Amino acid sequence: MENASIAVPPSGGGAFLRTVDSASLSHQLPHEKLAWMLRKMCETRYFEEKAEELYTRGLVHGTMHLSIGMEASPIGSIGALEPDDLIIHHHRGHGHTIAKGADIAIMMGEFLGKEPGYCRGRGGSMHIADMQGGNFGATGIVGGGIPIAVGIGLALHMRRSSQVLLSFFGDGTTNEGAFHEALNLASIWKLPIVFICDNNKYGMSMDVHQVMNIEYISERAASYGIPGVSIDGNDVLTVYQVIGEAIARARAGEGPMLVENLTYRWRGHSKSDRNLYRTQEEIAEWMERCPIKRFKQLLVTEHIMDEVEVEDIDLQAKETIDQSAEEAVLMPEPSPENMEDEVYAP
Amino acid sequence: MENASIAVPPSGGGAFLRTVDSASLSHQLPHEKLAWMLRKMCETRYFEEKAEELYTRGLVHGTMHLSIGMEASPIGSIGALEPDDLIIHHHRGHGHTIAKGADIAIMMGEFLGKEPGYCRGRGGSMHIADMQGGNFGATGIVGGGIPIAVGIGLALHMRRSSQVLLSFFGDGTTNEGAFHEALNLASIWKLPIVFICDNNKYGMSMDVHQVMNIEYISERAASYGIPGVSIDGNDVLTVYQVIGEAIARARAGEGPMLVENLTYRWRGHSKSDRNLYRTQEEIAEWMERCPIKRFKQLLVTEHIMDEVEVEDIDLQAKETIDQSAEEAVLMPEPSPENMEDEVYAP
Amino acid sequence: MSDQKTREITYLEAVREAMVQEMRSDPDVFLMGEDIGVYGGAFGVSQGMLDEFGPERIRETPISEEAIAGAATGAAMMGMRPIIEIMFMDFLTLAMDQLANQAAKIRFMFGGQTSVPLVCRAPAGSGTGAAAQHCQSLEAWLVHAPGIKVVAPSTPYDAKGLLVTSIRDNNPVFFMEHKLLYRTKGQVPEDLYSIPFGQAEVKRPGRDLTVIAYSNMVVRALEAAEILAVENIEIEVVDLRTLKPLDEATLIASVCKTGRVLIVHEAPLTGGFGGELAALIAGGEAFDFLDAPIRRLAGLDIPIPYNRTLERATVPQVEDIVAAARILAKEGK
Amino acid sequence: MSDQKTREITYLEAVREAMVQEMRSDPDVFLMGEDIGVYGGAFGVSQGMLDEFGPERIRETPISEEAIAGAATGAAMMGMRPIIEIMFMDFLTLAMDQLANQAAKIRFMFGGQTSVPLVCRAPAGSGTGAAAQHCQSLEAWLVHAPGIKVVAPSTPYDAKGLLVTSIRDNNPVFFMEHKLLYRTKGQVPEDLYSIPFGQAEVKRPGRDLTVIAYSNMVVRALEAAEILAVENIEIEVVDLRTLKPLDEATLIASVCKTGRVLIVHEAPLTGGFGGELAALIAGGEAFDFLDAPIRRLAGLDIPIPYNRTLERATVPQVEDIVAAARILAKEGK
Ligand SMILES: Cc1ncc(C[n+]2csc(CCOP(=O)(O)OP(=O)(O)O)c2C)c(N)n1
Ligand SMILES: Cc1ncc(C[n+]2csc(CCOP(=O)(O)OP(=O)(O)O)c2C)c(N)n1
Ligand SMILES: [Mg+2]
Ligand SMILES: [Mg+2]
Repeated sequence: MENASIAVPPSGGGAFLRTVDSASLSHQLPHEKLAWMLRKMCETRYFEEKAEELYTRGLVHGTMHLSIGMEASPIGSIGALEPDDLIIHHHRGHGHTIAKGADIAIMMGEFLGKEPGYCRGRGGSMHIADMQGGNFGATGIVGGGIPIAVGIGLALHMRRSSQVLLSFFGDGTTNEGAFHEALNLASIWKLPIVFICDNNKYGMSMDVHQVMNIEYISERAASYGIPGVSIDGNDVLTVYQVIGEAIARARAGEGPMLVENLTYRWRGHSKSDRNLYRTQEEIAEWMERCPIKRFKQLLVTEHIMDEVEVEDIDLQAKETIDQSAEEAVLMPEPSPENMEDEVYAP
Repeated sequence: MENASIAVPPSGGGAFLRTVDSASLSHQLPHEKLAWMLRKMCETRYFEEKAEELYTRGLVHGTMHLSIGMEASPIGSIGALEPDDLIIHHHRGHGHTIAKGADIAIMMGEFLGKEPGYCRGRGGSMHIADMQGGNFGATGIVGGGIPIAVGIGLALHMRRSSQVLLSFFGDGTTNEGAFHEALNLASIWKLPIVFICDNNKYGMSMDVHQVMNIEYISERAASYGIPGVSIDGNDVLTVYQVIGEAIARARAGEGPMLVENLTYRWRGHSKSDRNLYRTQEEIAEWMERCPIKRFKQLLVTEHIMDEVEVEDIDLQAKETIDQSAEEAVLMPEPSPENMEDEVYAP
Repeated sequence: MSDQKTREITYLEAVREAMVQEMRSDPDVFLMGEDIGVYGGAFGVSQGMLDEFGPERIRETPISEEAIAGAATGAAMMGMRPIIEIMFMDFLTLAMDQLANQAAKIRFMFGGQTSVPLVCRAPAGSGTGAAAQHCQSLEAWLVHAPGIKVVAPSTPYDAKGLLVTSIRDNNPVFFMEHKLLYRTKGQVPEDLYSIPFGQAEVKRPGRDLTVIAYSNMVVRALEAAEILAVENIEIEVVDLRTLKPLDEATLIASVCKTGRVLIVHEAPLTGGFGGELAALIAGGEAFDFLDAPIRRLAGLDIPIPYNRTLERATVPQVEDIVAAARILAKEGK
Repeated sequence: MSDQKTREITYLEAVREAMVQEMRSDPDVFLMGEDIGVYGGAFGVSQGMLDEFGPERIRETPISEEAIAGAATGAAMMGMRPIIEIMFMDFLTLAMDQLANQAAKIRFMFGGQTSVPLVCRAPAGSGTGAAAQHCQSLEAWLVHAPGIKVVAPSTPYDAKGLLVTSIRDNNPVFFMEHKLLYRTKGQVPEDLYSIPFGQAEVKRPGRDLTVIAYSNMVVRALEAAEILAVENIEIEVVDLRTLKPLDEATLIASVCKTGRVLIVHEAPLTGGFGGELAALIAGGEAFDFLDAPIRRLAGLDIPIPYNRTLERATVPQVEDIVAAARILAKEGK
């Protein structure tokens, strides 16, 4: 099938980089799909800006990891799924959760540690899961979710399901043993999983090229005999297209694939980050490549939407977030009674 | 430098396989080197046959892993080292220990759990180390020695030593996370280590191609940006030559490399193995490729030695083993007094 | 307990039978691990299972303990009931993130949205000359990982019944099998039956002191009891069977009755599960009934040595239990 | 103890100072871990060290805990003295093979041919809203791994002196740093000094009952002592400082003196180090001096929840210690 071509890196430099003509793709997709992508990207952005604000106002006890600037990867990827497909992700997972259809007030409630939150305030930002929505949640252990992904994929496979799982993780994560063991297992069992590396150029502070001797993380796919490809992770339609192909491949029973979405995080790793490991210029440069701005421009340039429609979607997203935050702030706190009874399932 | 060519797999099939003209190489090497290799291979073979015999006679309490049929890999590899270079190996490590110059009686003593044994009877077959001889020993945890190798290499590097370390492990081991993490680390730090995979076609019972989707394990080197190559691991001179090049590379500060020595174990994984996972034909076929027989033939065909000299070396090896075993059987048992005082260094 | 036909089988066969019968009746149950197919597992526990269930459900893996445990966790979240075999308990060190940080915590951390019904089986213990990295008893780590249950049967009957319960339990269960128990024999019903968690069993009643044990140390305690009986010292042997949940009532009742307690385990003394047991006794109602200090007999605080004599000296033997019980029986305030 | 100039610094600074001064005096000492360079470590412990020592000795690593621990083990066998920082104690789960199966055992298993002088530092404990996978206190696992020493200082002074000893020790040492202690302050000598292992310290003498604690719980116990003193309950606070080796003599002496003991730790109760302590007391000479059952106050047997109120309710707070001590002071046979 056509997607197999992804596997073979063209000879010469930039071997693993795949490009997509997003302009023409934008004309092939339904309007509502494009609107959905824009809305989810904006919601993610506003969610995280709101999170920052609440944090600054002292309403948050705990840590958080913001993905501002990286929204195209989760939204483009999850946009390519069918509704009953599944995802599992990681500590920087707000975008994934929103894209998978989480109720944002409930999500915000979890962020604030409230009882009606997705995890009843037990999980917090780093562990939001929405099992009913097919979102197997975030792990705080770097790499810890990838072997779990294998198990989910295995269950799909054993039950002859047509569902597909997306497993998200970061660049730094690919140096964990868990990554290696899991991708190997998924490969030999031909599981319906797409492994998606959100490469935002840094672990916490370590430049990806400081911690590995290769140009693209997708090169590592070769160790498992699966296709690997790297793409512009700030272009939501490129992500949508390439992940879509990988999903089709997985659904057809051809096994997993590794896709590297090249992107960048604008904010520090977490709140304690003083950004000493990178330059302001670099940050500014990447802010120029803002995935939301780019997508808006594309939609307008290609006459898919006019500016009014675009800004309307943006505004609606902002309102959704503001409203959800208001709701969430008012939600009740959990009670510490009988917590020991919650640990084990009956 | 020339060795770098190892890194680049020639295009086409069998991409990672490198061959060596051992016949002509045999004329370039000193006679005593060749004699040493033959002697060490024979000693290894007889050591393990003796080990089996002692086991069968009920003199061994414990487990053992025999490398009969695989002798070319440790002997050829370690033969390419300078005396003060280092090795670290694994559960199937008798050949490595003998090649690194162990006193065979003391080694046999350890196998029998005797006080004068290398580990005072605490370690046994699976944990023989000879620290004074530059042999950092065997771990029983599959993959457990590879991260330790990184630390040894790191110390060499930090001390600007010219020593090199060989880190040995099996095919099945390369599916452990430890392999992945360690090779990546050794690569980014350019450590003076040669990683040697003794690929004997099986883990315990799992065929290497059942547990990974690639043809050669050396392909995995690409994930770490280091050279990888696969060779005929039953030809001691091929091993000697290629590992020698990798050692030179490492000593020159060019970093680690992964070499896969393709070989086969004749015996079961350990004593409980009923050999159900492979055919008698396969075993017979590989017995034809006996590394000792092949080397003897080469030496005679190339007129390096006559048959008398060859068989003399063989006989001496047998005598060494027989004598060592006799000594070892008579060695005193350790006493269980005060074992708790041995755990911590003063 | 089933009143069906029973026959004598080994502990190993009992473990296998529980898996086989559960796999027959529940298609979600499957076994995963290294060399469990044609090889039948390192100790032969799964021998023959590949023939009946095929490679889908007797799922062999590469040597990747972390991924095995993770795969079980993910499959369990999907409603499957994976059993994983970790070849030696020592290799749990490689799977602890998945077991203790993921499987154990996911339910609570996700606010009860899901559960993780997996069983992790592993052979533990010394006595086979396998040395420091193949002989450990790490149950204390698992007991200290909230979210995991820990089971350690000592007889074929208990092994079958408790493994069935483990498989049906909706939580991660660690099922500890002692290597030396594999060949021990006992009467086991042919039919499926289950033994509830949290029920210790008094394997031998006695008057003079209580020995609390589990796994292989129960066997040794019962042998010691025979010897001591000749000397007119009657020890009561309480087999915990499940360490978590723990049947405090039974052990406290026994201690209250005898007034003396000897806790026995193979794992190293320091930080072992015996500490927890001693603390429970010393902190509860039994305290007032104690006629002598609480005694522990456990493995030395050393790695297990290879040499047979050293290995034997490292963990409690029958004669050590006899000796400790003799002294304790005479001790008193 | 040094009688040189002292000044008030934080616990975090004390940890850093010990490393810096040892690195200045011993070229074999180096620090290895994730984000310890320009970032200064997740908690800022190594801030500025890169400037002084450069990237060779402030050696940043990929996110590879198993390899970090292994690299330290190998380097230590070569005679280096690596210190590794594991970013959160929870991530020890990924390094346990290297720590417990390799580093801890190699000396014994190789018959004394080598030793493994490494230090593994890690921040432990809850109180920062970091939830289930970033808040654990896993010292009980390490205490149960023969070959490892375990250190858990509660003050800046102890932190510096014990870290120096840890670095100079010829064995693998786990050095536990509680996140909430990092910003606490205390008088610390400028010069290098060391505190021997195995010496508990009575941080506050008292008549009515003994509280045994370590790490952050010492701070809470001392606060509780102030409150209780007002009610004329005088508690003696014994700070273990090192869990392995353990200063049994000091704690037994204190228990014999007061006749009542409350053991406090943050880790979950079941299988925690408190069990070991209780067992030692209940099995030794102090048994006869006990006027009340041995009490433990510890974390709930649950993963640490995110929400602040729940998190607080999960581990012992000052008021919990006060309440437990109040009851215990009146309990008695
Ligand atoms: C096992 C483990 N090691 C270290 C950490 C601390 N940590 C949290 S996120 C992070 C960086 C992860 O980098 P990457 O995979 O690139 O994801 P990103 O944060 O950039 O999204 C680190 C080191 C952790 N949570 N878990
Ligand atoms: C972590 C771990 N997992 C499993 C085992 C059990 N085991 C011992 S050797 C072995 C096979 C290893 O295969 P390979 O790496 O190819 O080496 P070989 O035995 O073939 O020399 C296995 C599974 C172990 N010792 N350690
Ligand atoms: Mg990143
Ligand atoms: Mg092999």
